[in-house]
Amino acid sequence: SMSDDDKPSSNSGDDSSNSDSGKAAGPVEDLSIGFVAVNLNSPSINGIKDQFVKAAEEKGWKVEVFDGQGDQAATNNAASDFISRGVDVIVNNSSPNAQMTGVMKEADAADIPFVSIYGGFVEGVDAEIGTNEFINSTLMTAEMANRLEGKGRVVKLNWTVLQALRDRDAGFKAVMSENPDIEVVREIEVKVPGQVEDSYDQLTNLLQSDKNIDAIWLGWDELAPSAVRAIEEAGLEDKVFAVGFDGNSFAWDLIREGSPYKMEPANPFPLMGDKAIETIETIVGGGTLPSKVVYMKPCLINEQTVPAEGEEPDWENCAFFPGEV
Amino acid sequence: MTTTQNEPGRESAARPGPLLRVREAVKDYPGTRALDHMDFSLEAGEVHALLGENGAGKSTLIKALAGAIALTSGTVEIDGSKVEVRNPQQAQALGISVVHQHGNLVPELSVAENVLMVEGLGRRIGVLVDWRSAHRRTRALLDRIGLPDLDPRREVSSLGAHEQAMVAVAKALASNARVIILDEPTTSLQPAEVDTLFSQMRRLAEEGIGFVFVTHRLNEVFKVCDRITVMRDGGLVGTWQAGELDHDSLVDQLVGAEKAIAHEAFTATAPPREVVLEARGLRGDVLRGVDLQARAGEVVGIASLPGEGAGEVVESLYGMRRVHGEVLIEGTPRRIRNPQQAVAAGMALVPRDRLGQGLVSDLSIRENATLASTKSYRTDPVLRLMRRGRERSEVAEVMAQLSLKSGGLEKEVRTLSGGNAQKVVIGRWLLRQAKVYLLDSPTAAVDVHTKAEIYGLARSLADNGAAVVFTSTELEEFVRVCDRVLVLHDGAVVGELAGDDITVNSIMRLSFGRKSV
Amino acid sequence: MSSSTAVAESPRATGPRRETSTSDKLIDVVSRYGTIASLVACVAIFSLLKPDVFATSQNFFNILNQVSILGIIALGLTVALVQGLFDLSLAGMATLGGYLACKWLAEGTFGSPAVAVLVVLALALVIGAFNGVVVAYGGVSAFIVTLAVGSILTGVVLGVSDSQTILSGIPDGFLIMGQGEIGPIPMPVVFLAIVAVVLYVFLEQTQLGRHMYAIGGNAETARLSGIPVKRYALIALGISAACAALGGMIVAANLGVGRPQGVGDTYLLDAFAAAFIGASTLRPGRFHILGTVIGVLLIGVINNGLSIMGVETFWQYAVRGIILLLAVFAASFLVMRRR
Amino acid sequence: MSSSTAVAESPRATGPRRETSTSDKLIDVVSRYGTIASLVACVAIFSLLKPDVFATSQNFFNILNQVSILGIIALGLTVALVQGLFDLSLAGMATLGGYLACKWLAEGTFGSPAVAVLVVLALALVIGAFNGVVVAYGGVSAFIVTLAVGSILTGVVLGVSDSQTILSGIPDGFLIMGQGEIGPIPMPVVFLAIVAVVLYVFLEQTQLGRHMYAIGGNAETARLSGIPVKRYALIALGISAACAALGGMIVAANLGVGRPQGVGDTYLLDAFAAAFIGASTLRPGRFHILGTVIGVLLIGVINNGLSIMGVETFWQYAVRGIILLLAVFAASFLVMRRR
Ligand SMILES: Nc1ncnc2c1ncn2[C@@H]1O[C@H](COP(=O)(O)OP(=O)(O)OP(=O)(O)O)[C@@H](O)[C@H]1O
Ligand SMILES: Nc1ncnc2c1ncn2[C@@H]1O[C@H](COP(=O)(O)OP(=O)(O)OP(=O)(O)O)[C@@H](O)[C@H]1O
Ligand SMILES: [Mg+2]
Ligand SMILES: [Mg+2]
Repeated sequence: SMSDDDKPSSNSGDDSSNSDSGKAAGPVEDLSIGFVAVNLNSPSINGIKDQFVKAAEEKGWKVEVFDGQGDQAATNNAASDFISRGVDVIVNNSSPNAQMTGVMKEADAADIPFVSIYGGFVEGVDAEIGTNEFINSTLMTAEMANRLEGKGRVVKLNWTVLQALRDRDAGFKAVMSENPDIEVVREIEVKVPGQVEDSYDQLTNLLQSDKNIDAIWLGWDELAPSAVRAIEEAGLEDKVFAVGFDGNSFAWDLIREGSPYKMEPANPFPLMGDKAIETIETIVGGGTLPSKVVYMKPCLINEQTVPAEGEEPDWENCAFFPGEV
Repeated sequence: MTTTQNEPGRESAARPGPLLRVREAVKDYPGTRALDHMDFSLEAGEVHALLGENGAGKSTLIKALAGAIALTSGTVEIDGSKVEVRNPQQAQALGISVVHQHGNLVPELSVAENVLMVEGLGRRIGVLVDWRSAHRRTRALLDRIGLPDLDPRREVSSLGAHEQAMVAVAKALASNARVIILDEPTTSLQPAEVDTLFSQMRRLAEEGIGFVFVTHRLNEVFKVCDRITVMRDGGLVGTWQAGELDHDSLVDQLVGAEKAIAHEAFTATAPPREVVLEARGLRGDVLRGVDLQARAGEVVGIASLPGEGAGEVVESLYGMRRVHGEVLIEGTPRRIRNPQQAVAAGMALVPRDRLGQGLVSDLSIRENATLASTKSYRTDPVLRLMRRGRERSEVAEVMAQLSLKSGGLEKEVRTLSGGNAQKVVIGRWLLRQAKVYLLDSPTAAVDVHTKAEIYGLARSLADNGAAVVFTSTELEEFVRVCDRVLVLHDGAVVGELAGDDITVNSIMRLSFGRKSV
Repeated sequence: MSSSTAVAESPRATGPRRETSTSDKLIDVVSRYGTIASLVACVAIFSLLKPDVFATSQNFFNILNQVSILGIIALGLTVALVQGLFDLSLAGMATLGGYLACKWLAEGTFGSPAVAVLVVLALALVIGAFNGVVVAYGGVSAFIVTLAVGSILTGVVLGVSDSQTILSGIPDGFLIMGQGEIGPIPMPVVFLAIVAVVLYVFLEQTQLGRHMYAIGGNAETARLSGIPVKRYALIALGISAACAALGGMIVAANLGVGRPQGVGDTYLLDAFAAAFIGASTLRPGRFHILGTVIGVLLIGVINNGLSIMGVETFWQYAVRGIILLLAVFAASFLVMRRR
Repeated sequence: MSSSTAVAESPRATGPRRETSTSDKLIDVVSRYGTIASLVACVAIFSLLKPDVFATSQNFFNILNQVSILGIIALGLTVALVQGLFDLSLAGMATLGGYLACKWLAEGTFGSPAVAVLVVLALALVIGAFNGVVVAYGGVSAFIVTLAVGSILTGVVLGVSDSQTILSGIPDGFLIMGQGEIGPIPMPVVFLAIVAVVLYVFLEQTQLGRHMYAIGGNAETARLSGIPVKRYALIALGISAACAALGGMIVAANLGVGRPQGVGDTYLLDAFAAAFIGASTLRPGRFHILGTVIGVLLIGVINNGLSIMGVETFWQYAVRGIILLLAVFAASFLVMRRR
């Protein structure tokens, strides 16, 4: 209740300045942190964990990590367990917060702050460090529309079961509704698990019957290699391009190679761990956050901005969107 | 490993030793000693009967010789020198070939593949199977055992039980064995097939092959065997030249001094009562209009050549086979389209294929015995909890009545010998108190003593008011047990025999379709 | 019965049948209790390594809580496996169950959570029985039937939900199923205990259970003994489906959301693993409730222990596989030796 | 296992003129060809609905291409299933195979793609044989062994890769395995054809293959006949693993990425489905190569057809399940009737 600004959509997406704009707090020592992740197999989620653990241990904090290996119920139970063992802070790494409301209640009752990283804001979290996927998608989709010069035929592939992907979907729809000359030929809900193969098969089948496609919009960049391959196989690499989201390095490889996968906003996952530490310090130290939602600014990765192989973008200074700065 | 004792052998010491010799064989199973210092020897060129009651240890000895199980202790010698038979491959390398009591064939494979399983199918172009030569060799072997018309390409599962038995024999003959061991090969064979088998055995024995032959049909022993070894309780009773014993003295050796076998017939002493089972116009893919009646107090035999009706009548009555016609139990027409309805109508089946159809080998004796009457042991129709105490005491009672030999009623049925397993099946229906008993070759693989018990049982079932339908592959049994015999030929009743008219000869003639007896 | 596809896989592996003349009793004990010994060993090792965290009564309930959903699903599956029926529809069934309960309660279709739960369970029984009908009367192998039905269920729940997770409007009366406690015991554990006891009594002490084991052992013998064999496929797959749906509802109640995707898949292979581990325990070669409970606990202890130790994820997979292998090996190796 | 059937069936050889009724013959034909008929029906329906897209030679190769990886994995699995061995490690094996080939080639560990492929295949054979050793000599059920080994492999590849996908540095010589063409025929289809032919000949025309069927039919009989039964578990699971690894490499070559997770899982259940569908075809009750090919095609045609029709995803799941059910039902229902 330190902030009156609880609605993620009302945030403009760039309020994660490098300096802490909230009321400063003194240094905090000897914290014990229960850190839960639903699945650490994902490199970005694992990267957040590594960052967080490293930064926390530098501060002398004790972090216990739990990996649910895909089992949300087990993850929640582990969090509850941390709470009853009396850790000082619970950190949720990338599980949908909406599925952890029970844990939040317990944390609240035990007066333990619940901080989440990339979990999507819901009532009950004390701080959410994330990105505004709706805004990201709006900007990204608008950029795609620019590239199409306002007209063309587009295919969308997404999996709307996940909240972040739903937000991106909403961004896509919002932009499309303003571009009447862009036709959404087909909205494909990919099958998960098996998304990589399914997206490849579905796109191949589609491009086989309809060569007159201009762009492919992907809900996340894991599908990028499939899309590229399907486009190339249909012989449309000079005509069709694809866009996506997230910031996996293999997607940057594709962009760098000049493949039909052209651009994506990359979320600054490596910064989120540090940001979470900072936020925890503020909360535990009795400071106030300007907002319970700390949105991190992504970087636009395209042929011009793509970092060299093995390197990271300049998260602090990159431009998100050419027209933005 | 026990040290080989220097016992005075019956064999002359001049030769290196007998073809095969087992000394001091011991085999322990948890709770059972299946072989107890058993000695046995086999000469080249002889047919040697290995006899004993159910559970005496015959199959166990054979399995040890086949490398299927390992002896706890004891030695095996071939030509006087000690050998190891640790697995079937070693047994084969030593020239030992076995027809086991069960499971000699893979039903999913063709006749040729089964027959040549040990020897190999033969190859061409390096790796590919040479089917043509495989089929040729199989055909030659089938020829020898009197199945010249059997197509080697046919799947074994499509064969009748007797054909399967012969194929198993062909498989044993296929290898270049010096010792051929046949564990109850004749159980499901017809007399003519038994004769073919015997002539082959004699022929090969003359070539110097030694045969070990296990059977419960004592007449076969005197037909084909040179020597006889009798086992009891896992140990040796004695070995004789065939001529030294006659039927009665052999039986005495088999069952021991204390038990006496009744030689009387088991036919009815009182006239039959009301009709319990009536079938009218049974008609199906084999049966061509069979009528049948069985009265309380009566044992009715049904005889035919295999596949010509006897087994099919039993299966039809029990709802295992789709037929047209009417079945009445105690005068009431019953719709019997499946075994469940048959059981509900008061019928009981003792099937020919004991392991495949009669028992659940992984369940205990108790659970097998009460399988058809679980209803009478449950507490109520809703919770249906089983009253184990009552189960235990009633099963114990029935099994005592059947003098079952087992390591306890909670032991898995799998550990029982053939005859004892059969008693469990019969016990199941005693517990159910069925009205009509369909005994389909109930004495197959059963020892002479138990056979008599089963005859007695069939009789007492009838005396207690049940109707008993009986089939067998041993025609003498009809003579001993049945009050009436229906003989079928090509799916139709060709004659009915009663009383003194029931003879092996008359049954045989009728079943070959010769109406005039 | 279903000669159509004889599922040759049985928990009793066809292996060597040799006898060593060592003490039969000892071997018997080791083979029966090998899996349990492994479980005890795991507990001991983790307790030594992390005494303050692992070996606490709280962590005890925590482990139970973590395995309870897997346990409920695996126990239901055990009933199907007793009859040799593989049930792959339980993943879809769990997802459907959890989702529907949330949907109906959020939309007010049913006022009372208890009613909603019962309706979902009834629906699951019907779907499971449908599986059974196709298996028994259609003669299709359970493997493929339940795979197909699982695919249908997955499609149905995605269609019904429009891929939307239900986040709000789920009454507390329902959430209590997953989040409540009775004394120190979390509700999911209570459900697990109830399911375990009920199914134990069912399989071991009732006529129906007896018949199921008979059918699993030799369906033809059971049929010829007058048991209505086909009907039992309906019962077994019905029970399996109902347990899966119950598990799915407890997940939903635990998380407080109705997810339209992926709920059950998490548990599918582990449920089979638990049942197969169980079949190497106490009564080698037979699927049974107590064994499955031990299998579930073994999996739960391994998962909990490894994650408490903070072992890297990839190590968790690897070590988990190794422990499983050792545990079952300990049990089975000696069983094989005995024969 | 099914000696029970043998007795109930009437012997045809000895009985005099017992003509098979025409209805019996018809049922026989329908049950054998039911699945094939369903496949033909699917093709016909999709061709009618989308003649310009579905019924083209391009789409024909497209379907083959799309099923080829599933096909290769399912064919290897078929060999294991012939012996009654469930191989669940193939998911992890496929992932590992694809990943390692990419890694070694990208890092230049092996200069030649052919060498890398062969090394991966050899490694897969070893791992599969290890599965076999534990199954045969340890007496553990294949289900649980391969599940555990699958978990280990999953962990290993995650550890080796640090969860990072490999995209660059993979040589074209390797990519050709997935992207090349011979004439109009895509390379994956060529691999599928080779694997199918080789395994067909292996199972049907060699002594080893026939022994495998003997072991699958009755392992004890096979053992008593002197077949070294245990060794065959190594061979079967080795082949299954090698095919999975080959499939995984073709996936990697096809998309040009070495993914450290989820590659094989996509195919696991479908591979089983294909093999089980196959076991209801032509030779009901047996797993065999031709049947699996038909199963794979059926799955491929359904997936392709539904996707070409632009059917909603949730409908794709549901309709796919229904078609599978109908296809297998058509085959099996009549088999049951006959008995
Ligand atoms: N696997 C086993 N486990 C425990 N006991 C066994 C096992 N196999 C056999 N037995 C026991 O060993 C004894 C000998 O059995 P065996 O099969 O050798 O008898 P048999 O003489 O062949 O009898 P039959 O004439 O009935 O075939 C029996 O008491 C039997 O119960
Ligand atoms: N132990 C028994 N002895 C004699 N008759 C029995 C016995 N058990 C059952 N019956 C009779 O057989 C018929 C059918 O029995 P069955 O075992 O099929 O019953 P069920 O189907 O188990 O019973 P329910 O329909 O109550 O579940 C009934 O008429 C019953 O009375
Ligand atoms: Mg015997
Ligand atoms: Mg009833």
